[in-house]
Formats: sequence, C-alpha cells, structure tokens
Amino acid sequence: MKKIEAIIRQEKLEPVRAALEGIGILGMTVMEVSGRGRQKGIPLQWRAGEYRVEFLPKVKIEVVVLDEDLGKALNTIMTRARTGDRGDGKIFVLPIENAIRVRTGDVGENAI
Amino acid sequence: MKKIEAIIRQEKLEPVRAALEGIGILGMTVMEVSGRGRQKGIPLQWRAGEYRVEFLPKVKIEVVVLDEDLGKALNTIMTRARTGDRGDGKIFVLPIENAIRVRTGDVGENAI
Amino acid sequence: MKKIEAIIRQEKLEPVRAALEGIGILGMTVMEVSGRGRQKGIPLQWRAGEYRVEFLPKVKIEVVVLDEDLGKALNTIMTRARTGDRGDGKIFVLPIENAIRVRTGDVGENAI
Amino acid sequence: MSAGDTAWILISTALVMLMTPGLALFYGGMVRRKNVLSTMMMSFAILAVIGILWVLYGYTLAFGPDKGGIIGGLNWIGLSGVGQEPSSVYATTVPHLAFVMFQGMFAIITVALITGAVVERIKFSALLIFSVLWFTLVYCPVAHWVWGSGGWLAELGALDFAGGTVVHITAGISAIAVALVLGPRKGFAEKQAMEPGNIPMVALGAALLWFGWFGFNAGSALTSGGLAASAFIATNTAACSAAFTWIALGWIHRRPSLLGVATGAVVGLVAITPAAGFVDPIAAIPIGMVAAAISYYVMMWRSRQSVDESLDVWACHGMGGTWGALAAGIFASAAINSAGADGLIHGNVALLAKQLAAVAVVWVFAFGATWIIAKIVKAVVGLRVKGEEEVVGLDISQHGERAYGGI
Amino acid sequence: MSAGDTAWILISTALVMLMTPGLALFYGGMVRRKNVLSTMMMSFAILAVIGILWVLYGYTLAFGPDKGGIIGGLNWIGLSGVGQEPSSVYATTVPHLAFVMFQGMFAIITVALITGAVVERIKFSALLIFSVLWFTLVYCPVAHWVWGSGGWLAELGALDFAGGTVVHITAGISAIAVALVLGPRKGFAEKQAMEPGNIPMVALGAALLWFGWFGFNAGSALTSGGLAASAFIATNTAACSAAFTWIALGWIHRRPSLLGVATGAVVGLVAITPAAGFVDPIAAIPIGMVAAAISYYVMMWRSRQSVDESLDVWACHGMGGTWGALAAGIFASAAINSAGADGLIHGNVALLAKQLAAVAVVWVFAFGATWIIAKIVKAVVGLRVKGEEEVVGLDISQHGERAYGGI
Amino acid sequence: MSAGDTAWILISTALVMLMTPGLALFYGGMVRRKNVLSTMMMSFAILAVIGILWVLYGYTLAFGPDKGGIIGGLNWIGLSGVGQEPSSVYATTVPHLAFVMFQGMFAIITVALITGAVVERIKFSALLIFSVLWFTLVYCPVAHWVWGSGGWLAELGALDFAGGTVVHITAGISAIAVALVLGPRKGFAEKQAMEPGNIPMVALGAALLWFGWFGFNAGSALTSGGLAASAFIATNTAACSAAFTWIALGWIHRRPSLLGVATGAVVGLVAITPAAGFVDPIAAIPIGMVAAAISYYVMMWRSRQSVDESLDVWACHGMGGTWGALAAGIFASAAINSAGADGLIHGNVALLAKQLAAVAVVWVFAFGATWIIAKIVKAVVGLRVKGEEEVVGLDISQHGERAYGGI
Ligand SMILES: Nc1ncnc2c1ncn2[C@@H]1O[C@H](COP(=O)(O)OP(=O)(O)O)[C@@H](O)[C@H]1O
Ligand SMILES: Nc1ncnc2c1ncn2[C@@H]1O[C@H](COP(=O)(O)OP(=O)(O)O)[C@@H](O)[C@H]1O
Ligand SMILES: Nc1ncnc2c1ncn2[C@@H]1O[C@H](COP(=O)(O)OP(=O)(O)O)[C@@H](O)[C@H]1O
Repeated sequence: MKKIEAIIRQEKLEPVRAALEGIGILGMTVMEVSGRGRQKGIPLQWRAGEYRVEFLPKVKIEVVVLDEDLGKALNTIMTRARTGDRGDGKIFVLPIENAIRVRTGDVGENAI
Repeated sequence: MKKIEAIIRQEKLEPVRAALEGIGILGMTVMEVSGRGRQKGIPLQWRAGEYRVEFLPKVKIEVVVLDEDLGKALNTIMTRARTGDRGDGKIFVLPIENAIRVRTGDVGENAI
Repeated sequence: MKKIEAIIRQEKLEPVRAALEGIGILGMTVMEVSGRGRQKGIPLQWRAGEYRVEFLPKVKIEVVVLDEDLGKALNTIMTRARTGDRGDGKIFVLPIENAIRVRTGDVGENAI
Repeated sequence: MSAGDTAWILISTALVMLMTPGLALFYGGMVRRKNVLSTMMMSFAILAVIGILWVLYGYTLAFGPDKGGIIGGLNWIGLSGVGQEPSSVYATTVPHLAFVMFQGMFAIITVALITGAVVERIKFSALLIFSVLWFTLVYCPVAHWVWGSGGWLAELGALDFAGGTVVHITAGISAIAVALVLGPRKGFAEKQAMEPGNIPMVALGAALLWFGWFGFNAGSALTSGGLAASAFIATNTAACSAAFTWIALGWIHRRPSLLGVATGAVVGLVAITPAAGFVDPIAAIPIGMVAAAISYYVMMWRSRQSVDESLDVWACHGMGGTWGALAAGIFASAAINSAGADGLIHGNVALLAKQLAAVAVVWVFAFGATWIIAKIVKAVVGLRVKGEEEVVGLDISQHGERAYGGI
Repeated sequence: MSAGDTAWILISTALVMLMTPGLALFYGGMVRRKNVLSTMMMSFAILAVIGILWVLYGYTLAFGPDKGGIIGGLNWIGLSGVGQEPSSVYATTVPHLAFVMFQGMFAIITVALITGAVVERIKFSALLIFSVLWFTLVYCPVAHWVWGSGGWLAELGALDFAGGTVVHITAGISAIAVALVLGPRKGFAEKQAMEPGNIPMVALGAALLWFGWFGFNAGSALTSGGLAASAFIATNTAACSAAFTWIALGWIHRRPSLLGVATGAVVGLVAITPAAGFVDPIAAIPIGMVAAAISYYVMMWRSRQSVDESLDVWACHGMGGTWGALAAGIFASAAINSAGADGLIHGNVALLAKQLAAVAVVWVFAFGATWIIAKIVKAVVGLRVKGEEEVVGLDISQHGERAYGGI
Repeated sequence: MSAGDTAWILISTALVMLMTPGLALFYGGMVRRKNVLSTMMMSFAILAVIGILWVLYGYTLAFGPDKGGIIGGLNWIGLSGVGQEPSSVYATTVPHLAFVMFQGMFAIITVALITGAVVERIKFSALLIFSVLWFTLVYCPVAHWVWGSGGWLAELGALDFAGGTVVHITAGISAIAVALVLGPRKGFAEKQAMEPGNIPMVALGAALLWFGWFGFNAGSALTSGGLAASAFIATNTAACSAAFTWIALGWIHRRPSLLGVATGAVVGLVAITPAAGFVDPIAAIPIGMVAAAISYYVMMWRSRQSVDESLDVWACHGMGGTWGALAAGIFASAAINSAGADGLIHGNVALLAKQLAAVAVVWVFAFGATWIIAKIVKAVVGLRVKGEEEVVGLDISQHGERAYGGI
C-alpha cells in the first residue's frame, strides 16, 4: 500500500475527484492547505495599493491505494490537475505499513 | 516510531482523545478534513429541494508513537471511533525515521 | 527524499518560512492544525469564569527535501521555532518514495 | 392622532423586530459551530410562528377587554375591530394597529429568549410546540396582568415600564424550568469544553440588541417626547454601566473579554427595562452596575451546578429583570413620570413592596406553568433529539445543512 | 409640511438604503466561498453608481413632468428645481428632496436584485454597464408608468403600493432574461454541488431585508399614520406567514432549513409589497402562504431546467411580485385605503383585470428590453469572465482579494 | 416641543449609536484574525466608558454654559438641571435629554475612531486610560469651541455641520500622533503581509456606518424638515460618489476591490459631514470625488512611510475631514441653510478663510495634546503589549479568547 499526497489547485479538486472515481478510486481525504513553491505568492488588493501574501491556497488530497493501483492513480491526478502554469503542485508517494477500516476492523489490503 | 493517521468522525474526536489520554498517550495533532469513501456524500437542503456534497467533514488525528505503543493505540482508536455505520473512517500506519522535540532538541525516541 | 513534518507555534511560521528561504528551500505546504502534548490545553474566558480547551492552534509545515538538505532544514526549523517554553512543537521525518511535479511531469529528485 | 408619535412607534416597532434576529446572532455565536444554524433557526422560526399567532389571537388575549383581571376577552380576535384609528385605551395618539404590532414584537422576542436554555439538544418540532403553548398559556396572561387595561398586577400598582416582569422574568424563569425538564447536553456533566463558535457574531448580535432596545424601552413611552428621551438615555447609560462593570469583573477574575462586554451590555439593558421611564437617567448607573454584578456571580454559580441552562437566560434575564423590577421600586420618581410613583429613595416603601409581590407572583407562575408545559411536550412528542443526532450536531441532524460551506 | 411625516420618510429612506447591503449579505452567503466578495461587490457598486445617476437624471426620468404617459421630462435634471419644500404632486407633506431620496433607494435595490441571476461568472465591468443601461431603459420608464404622475399604468388604475411591478417583477423577469444570455455556471449542467459558503450571513441578510422592508412598505404610505401602520402590520404578517409556510414545505420534503426560512420570509415580503397598503392586515396570511408555495415549487422546477438563474430572482421576486400584484386585485379594500379600490373579494372584478394587464405588460417589456440590453453588452464588452477565472473564483480574478485571510 | 422633531432626533441618536459597533466590525475585519476580538473590544469598551463619562461630566464640559469660549461650565454635571424640557439654547424643539444623548453618541464614536491607529499592539488598559484622557482633554474642549454656545470657533463663524472638525479631524490627527508614540507593529518595517481576516465583516461594518451616518448628518439638522432632507441626500450622494471614485482608482491601479468600495464610501461620508447641511446636494458629487482621490493617494503614500498608522484613520478621517471642512467653505450656500453662509463659489472668500483657520487650529491642538497624552500614558503604564503577546495575538493575550471556535 502507498499513500499519495497530491497538493493541487483548489479548482482542480473536482475534476481530479471525478477522474479518480472513474478509475474506481473512491476513498480519499482532502484538506485545505496553503502552499509555496516556484510560484512564490500573490499580490492582493489592500484598500489603496497592494500587498503580497506568501502562501497560496491549495488543496491536498490524500489517497491510500494498493500498490497495483499506484501508477494509474498518479497518472490520473497528474493529467487532471495540470494547467501548465506555475503552481500546479506536487505529488508525493509515501509507504504505508498498515491500514485499518474502523467500521469492521479489517486490516491491511482489505481495509482499502 | 510509527505515525498513526486516523480519519474519524468529528464527534468521535473527544472520546478518542480521552481514551488515548487514558492509556498515557497525550501528544497528538488533529485537523479538520473532508473525506469520501464508501459513504459517498450527503444530501443537504438547498432553499427548495436538496443538493449533494461529495465530501463529508471528518477529523484526522495524527499520533506518533513508540513501536511498543502502536498496538494499544490502534486498538483504542478503533474501538472508540466505531459506530458500525458507513463513514467510521480509516486508520493508516506510516514509518517515522526521526523525531525532534523543538523545545529541547531531543531527537529520536526521546522526543515522543 | 525525506518529508519533514514540523508542528510549530502559529506565530513562528513567518520566521521559519523566511529562514528556510534563506537556505534555499522555497517549496512547502502549511496547514492549520490543533495540537496537544505536554502543554495540555489553555483556559479561555467564558462570559463569567473560564473553560478549558484541550487543543491549541498550531501550524504544520510539510517540506519535502533532498536527503542532503535534511540536516540543515531540520536545524533551521528547530532554531527558528524555539521559544523554550512548552508547546514549541515536534518535528517528524518520514521517508518519501517518489515525487512528481504536476506542471512538467518531472519525477523523483528533479521534482523537488 | 399624532404623526410624530406614530413615526416614533413605527420605527420603534421595527427596532424591536430586529432584536429577534439580533438574538439569533447573539445565541448562535455562543454555541458550538455544529449547532449555529439550529440555534439561529429557533429565533427565526419563533418570529414566524408567534408573528402569526399574535394577530390571530395573542393580541386579544393580552390586551382585549379585561376578563376579571386575568385575561383579555376574545373581542379582537383576528384583529377584528382593530384599525387605523387609535385605541381609546392604549397609546391613544397612534393608530391602534401600530400599538398591536409594537406589542407583538415584544411577544416574539420573549419566546425567543427562552431558546438560550435549550440549544444544542432540543428537537425542533418540540421547540415549536412548546413555544406555541408557552406563548398562549404564559406570555399572554402575564402580559395582560401587567399591561392589560384592568390586569390585576397593573391594578395593584406594580410598575413595569417596558417588560421587566412580562418579558425578562417570564423568559428567565421559564428557561430554568424547561432546562430542568430537558436535561443537560451530552458532555456537560463531564465539563467538556463547549467553545463558542463565533464571538464576533455574538458581538454583532449584542449590538443589534442594544440598538433595538432603544425602540423597546424608549418606544414604550408610546409617545415621542420628554419621557421617551429620558427612557432612551437611561437605557443607554445602564448598558454602558453594566458593560463596564463586566469588564472590571473580568479583569478581577483574570481578563476582560468581548464575550463579557457583550453579555454585560445585555444584562444592563435587561435591568433598566422595567425602570427606564420611571427613574432619573443617572440612576441607570447604579442599576447597571448592580445588575452586572448579580448576573456575573449567578452565572458563575450556575455553571457549577448540574442544571445546564446553557446560555444563562435565567442569570441574565431572570435575575437582571428581577433586579430591575426591584430597582424601579427603589429609584422611581413621580417627577420623571407622573404615571409612575415614587420609590424607596423618595421615601415610599409601598412601591417596592408591590414590585416584590409582582416579581414573586411571576416567578412562581412562570416556573410552574412552564414546568408543566415542558413535561407535557416531553410526554407527547419528546423533547430531545437522539443521542447521536446531538453528537453530530443539530444543523445536520435537524435541518440538513451546515453553516460554512466546504472547499 | 409635517415634521412627523418627514421623520417617518427619512427613517424609511435609511431603512430602504440598508436593504441593499442586506441583499449583498443575503446573496453573498449563498454563493461558493470563492465568490462571496464578488457577489457582495455587485450590490455595493450598484449602490454607488445608481445612487449618483438617480440624482443626476434618474429621478426626473421617472418622476419628472409627464411626457405622454411614457416617461418623465428632463425638467428636474440634476435636481434642478427640487428643493426642501414639498412637491405639489408627490408626498405633499414632506420635503421634495426626501421623496427623491426615498425613491432613489428603490431604484438602487431593484438593480441590485438582478445580480442574483449572474453571480459567480459575470465580468464586473459588464455588470456595471448592464446596470446603467437597465436602470435607464427599464427601471426609469416602468417607474414612471406605474408611479409617475400621468404614467399610463397609473392612469389605467393599476395599483402597486410599494413596488410589486416596478421593483420585483421588473427585477425577477429581467433576471431570467439576462441569465439566458449569460449562460450557466461551469458545472451547473453536471449538477456539481455549489455549496453556500456562509448560511448565517444569509440569515443576517434576510433579517436586514426584513427590517428595511418596513421602510419600503410602510414608508410607501408617504405619511406617518394609520395607513403606514396598516401596511407595516401587513408586511410583518406576510413575512411570518411565508416563512412559516416554507418551514412546513421543507418538512414535507425532508427538513426545514434556515436557508429556507430566510428565503420564505423574503418571498412573503415580496408578495405583500404591491398590496401592503390596500389590504386588511389579516389578508397578509393567505398572501404569504400562497407566495411561499408558488416560489417553492417554481424554484424546484427551475432547478431542474437548464437555465442557471442562480439565486432564483425570478422564482422569488418575479413570481412573488406577480402573485402579490394579483393578490392586490383580489384582496384590496377601499375601506383600508381610499386611494385604492375594492378587489375581487369585495365584488370588483375590474381591479384584478387591471392588475393582470399591468403584470403582463411589465413581464413582456422587462423581458424583451433586458434581453436586448444583455445581448448588446455581450457583443460590445463580453459578459463572462474567462473560464479559468471562473474556476479560480471571481474574488481573486476580478477583485484581487479573498474573503477570509490566511493563517 | 415637536413630536416629529423628537422622533427624528431619537432615531438619529440610535443610528449614531449603531455606528460604533459598525466601526468595530469595519476595523475588526481589517486586522489579522488573531486580533479581531481585541480590535472590536476597543470600540465596545469605549462605548461603555465614554457613554458613562458623557452623562457624568462630558456633556457639561462640551455644552455647559460657556467659560471664555474655551470650555463649558460644570453647571450640568451629572445632568443636573438637564431634563425632559427643551434646552433654551440647543435644539429648542426637542427634549434637552435627547440632545444630550445625540451628542453623546458623537463623543463615543470619535474616541473609537482613533483605535484604528493602534490595533494589534496596544495594551488594553493603556487604551482605556488614553481614551478617558483624550476624551476629557481633547474632545470636550474642541466640541465646545465649535458647537458650544459661545465657543470661540463658533463665534469666529467657522461652520461644521455634523463634525468634520470636531469628530473627523480630531480623530484623524490624533491617530497619527498616538501611532508615532506607540510605534509600528512587529513585521511592519519588514513589509510582512498583514492580511485582513474577514472582508465581508468590513463591508458589513461600512454598511452600518453608512446607515448610521444618516442619523449623524441629517440628524444634525436637529429638526425634521427640509434641512434634514437636504443633508440626508447630500450624505448619500457623497458616499456614492466617493465609493465609485474609489472603484475607478482601484481599476486604474489594478483592480477594484470590496475593501476599496467600503473605504471609499466611508471617506465620502467623512468629507460630506461638515458640509452636509450647508451645500446643495449635487455639490456632494465633487466633494465625494475629491475626498476619495485625496484619501487614496495619501493612504498609498502613508503606507510607504515608517509610521504604522495601521488602519489609516488619518488618511480617511483626518484628510477627509479637512477636505470636507474646506469644501464647506467652497460650496456652502446661505440659500440652503440660513444659519450657514455663502462659500467661495458664491463669491464669499471669508468663509473659506475661517474654515482654514479652524482646521489649522484643530490640527495643531489635536496633534500636540494627543502626543503629550500618549507620552504620559506610555511613561506611567506603558502602551504596548509584550513582544510575544503581540506575536501570539491580542485576542488570546489580552482577552483570553479566540474569535472562531475549534473543531
Ligand atoms: N518541497 C515541497 N514540499 C512540500 N510541498 C511543496 C514543495 N514544493 C511545492 N510544494 C507544494 O506544491 C505547490 C505548488 O508548487 P509550485 O512549485 O508552485 O509548483 P510548480 O512546480 O508547478 O511551479 C506549492 O504551493 C506547495 O504547496
Ligand atoms: N483510500 C483512502 N485513502 C485516504 N482516505 C480514505 C480512504 N478511504 C477512506 N478514507 C477516509 O476515511 C473516511 C471514511 O471512509 P468510508 O469508506 O466512508 O468508511 P467505511 O469504510 O466505514 O465505509 C473517508 O471519509 C475518507 O476521509
Ligand atoms: N506524539 C505526537 N504525535 C503527533 N503530534 C504531536 C505529538 N506530540 C506533540 N505533538 C504536537 O506537537 C505540539 C507541541 O507539543 P508539546 O508536547 O506541547 O511540546 P513540548 O514537547 O515542547 O512541550 C502539540 O500541540 C502537537 O500538535
């Protein structure tokens, strides 16, 4: 099992979710985060003039998948989240040692 | 050291927290997340009629524990977070390579 | 590649961000979390008298770095986030198996 | 009929109307985030329901031609015979319909005040049924006793300028009674933190209450002139005095808080309500101070008891209203308002005795009647949501909505 | 000149002014969080722009000396000749300037109402241009027809106490027309959830609308007296009745919601608007009930169609205003207002026919004119933001700001 | 005594009261989330404290029988001798108490305005002490000079309809002085982003300010009639004109923002304040435009300087009030208000000279006195919270509460 952490544009959440559903991946957890990378920040309007915020709102999607689903999941996220401009985000893959479904107590791959 | 990521119902945070405290686990970090799994979404009331939101509010608890505490921590979370209905959530276990306590600079197991 | 998860005081975000920028680490993702550790909670004012909240607002910084940058990144965060009082937070290091830059599709170390 | 007086009553009526949404914000901001909509919904629904019942039968029960000092007759049911001309009995310089609506807004907010006792756990259907019964069986009679022409407490000579007994004591005492029948929120006994979800919303609610209270109190002069001005300035001064006292008390105990100032202001406004048009405006300073001190310590005491009267309607309105009614007996001056009387400091003990009598009667009646009504509603439809619904929050479980949208 | 009447008109004017920010909150809370500022901005910008145009030329177009029943003459351009003395034609007991400003607030909110149809996708510049054209070419003429001395619908004998046709039908019908030209939001066709960002804000907005509506309707009596009081109580009763009906409908379909109560109250207020000063206050109960039922089911029906009239201005204001105008034809009574007429229930069919005629004329004119204006603006400057700007949200893309600050 | 005039003054008083909570929201939404309660608390606490002091001694200092043109005598201390009958000097058609309270609301908001300069770092105790001293030593004297019967600036013939000098210049100039003594926020020098926490709250605050300003300006006519109507329409027009100008300036520089419109509206309201009852309503258009342009560029300039006058009270109120006072000297017309005078455009240079003199005197006095007061408070109790308290946020560190509850 692997954990995918994808930090993407907020407005790409819906297409990514739909595309993952399309390939049979339903379970996921998302959260609002603020990010910073090459795309350093953004100027916002103050009452007169502007100021710069260092962090931009992003969405982080966490999906735990079976090893065999990893490739297509990564691919799906990458293609759907891309605009080609700075700020498209990053995807990280982490190892998962175990998983448990709380409702049933299933562990390991059965829990996904 | 292991990191436990438990995504559970918001209303189960308090019992889980108390139960973990009961077995001597004090340190934890929680955050509000939105999740999706078997329990696909929920219908909400619009002005007239309803609409469906795809994500449900959940709470994610992150607890880093010593290897020897992992079992009882998992068990505690699982039993306290369960209702038996869809949407009870998932628990994932990840490896931790190192830990540091910022206040003292303690590293490794001493930092937990 | 390693993932650093640092849970620190909210007000330390800005100095930590600036210091990381100083050593060339630009990319990072931050989120608001609530935490609990030795510093158990805080009394807040109710209309008359007080009540205790169990969780305190913290900020979690997630930075994925190359292995060679890990040491100085940890050091930077630790020194800048420290006040010496309870509640300074924790830093955890996790293994990363892969990384992808969504915009270009770069994978592995190139994606950082 | 006076255009000036009418303008003042109409705008006062609008101001009092705004108090109920103000209360929705005041209460809504103090509950946990998962119950904010449900809490606000209570005030809005009561506004809707009592707003209809008032014109249908409430007005005539409260103000209709007297039946034995106890209740109004049904002559004005459905506002029949109530028109654009002034009444010959009430507010004789403004249209009768204006007086009807002005009074209606008082009935609405009184019922809404009680909801502070039952938030975060009452079934919405039960709340509506309780509200209708309480309005009919508690509010209308007490309003008649005190303000109805021929009402027995009015005849006794008890004074209540703008609703200390009618509004605040009835609501405050009933809050305790219904909270006792309903039982505490889950986690209350364990002293679980129940953090207010939105304190700026509480402050905004308090501000709208304060603003609206000028209509409540100064509007109760029922004319636009010196008495209204006097009540107006007494009202503002009491609010300031109690808010400031609350700051001081907060400091003594640890820190002054915005939640405290908002609460203090409301308590001051409650306390001046029965006295506003009978006392010298400067008397509002001690009235506000004492009110704040009483409510503050009663609230602290209550929070250590087992009764979960969640938003302290009793400590704020019950105790504030009681002190205010007695304060009217102490500070009243016939020189301020010839329709009033002299109080204790002007050498007249009788008024204070009458005030005490009125307070005692209304305490006993409101508590008893509300307790019975709550028991009946509990037996017939049940009062509480299911345990898991309470834990999930009433916004989702009762109303299928959540306050702040997702990502 | 009457000081009492003037006080009432001035405060009513302030109340109606507050409705536009109230609308900003009402609409702002209902859109997705990324568009809340943009949605609020529309109302605020319209307040600024129409507020200026009204004194420059709007007032004279709408109320200036009649030109053939169709439009006002330019005699009062830039308020020349309009002063502190009463007009000899309109509101003859208050300063002419007070009447100008009172009417100006109506013009402002009418334009702002339409924005509910175009939120989350319209270009801000296009909205401003559209608003100016619509105000000039739709609002001013219709206001003249119905309320201008010599206006042809007024001459016909059609009644509109406070703006059922002038305000609500024009706005509601135009909303559909502009929504058709503009096209739906991205994701609308796919039934993507568009979760309201802040429901307490919607409730606060509804409360301010309700509060302000007392000025809107009771202020439209233009004097402070029995008629204002009667309109006031009718207004409140209709709001309560429709809000309660919406609770009941919500329950039947699944759950009563705060969003629903807020909507219901507004619909009730819309429906009573044309009738408020012509009907018995008790008639407001059926008027509110029927209004709620119509709007509720029209809204359900609309949401299954392909037209994304996003915040249902048509279902609320168009249909509510239409029903209200017809209800005036049904329930009006010359005994309530001698300047009115008897309606159907008092045996007079003619009034209902006139009301129907006025409604039909305004539906057709507003729809056609708005459709053309929208097409022209679309052709000249374009109506929509770019696709990616829409997806990012208009707060950032149009205004470079976000509602709730970062960490 | 006139019931109509009294109704207008009473409701105007309520409107002006609401401005202080409106300001709490306006300022509260503009600071970082960790300081929103502390910022709101300042306005609420000032409302409480000054509300008491005004009736105790403020009114008599400002309006009591004149002592040498400089200050009022203590004859009316504790409102002794001030009653329900009209004063023989001020507002002679309304109860003296109504005038007292109306003026009291002005004193309150003036003190609260200054808090915009000191948010996010001042010690709450220091703020209270500063406010009491400033109120006593700056506000009361200046109010006497300009508005007190016998006040020397009034005698000079300087005009200030509703508080351009008394309210806005004193607050705006004092803001700079206290900000200089207090020093900038941590991170200000490093140009750290200080993102406004809640822009819808700012807009709501601006809306309540606008609404309340009708009482402020049109209420300052002190009667309900043509002059009030004229001031009312001038007020609204200036707000619209400045808000629109701010949109245009925002567009020129990059984007029009809601924060900008809210600011622009307030600046327009400030500028028209001294002139509202002396100028033709149409003159409000250029007055608003120029005000917006001045404040906009002064604000831009200020933000590049080292003085952290955080919410630009000086740029908005100081400069807006100054321009407004001069604009009165330019646009005033005796035909609008016989108690006024003709201004420059009517060929009278003298008035402008007097206005200039009054402005200069108040600038110098307010700056000097405030600087001294701030220095004294700093020396005695200290002005700033500790560095770490500032970093954590004043909500937690000063008031032990946080705005939006946890999970
Ligand atoms: N090294 C990193 N560690 C953690 N998060 C990162 C890192 N680099 C980027 N991010 C996240 O990805 C988001 C997009 O990154 P950015 O570098 O701006 O995109 P791009 O590579 O397309 O220019 C950032 O806002 C941040 O949240
Ligand atoms: N594969 C997954 N990866 C990440 N989070 C998941 C995954 N599956 C479920 N979750 C999280 O767990 C929550 C509960 O999952 P769900 O499948 O609805 O529970 P159950 O298995 O009891 O039906 C979801 O809302 C989501 O936040
Ligand atoms: N075992 C843990 N697992 C996850 N997060 C933790 C753990 N221990 C502490 N934390 C996080 O670190 C924060 C600071 O921890 P705390 O123990 O209070 O600091 P200190 O060790 O300096 O006293 C907590 O609020 C919590 O968010």
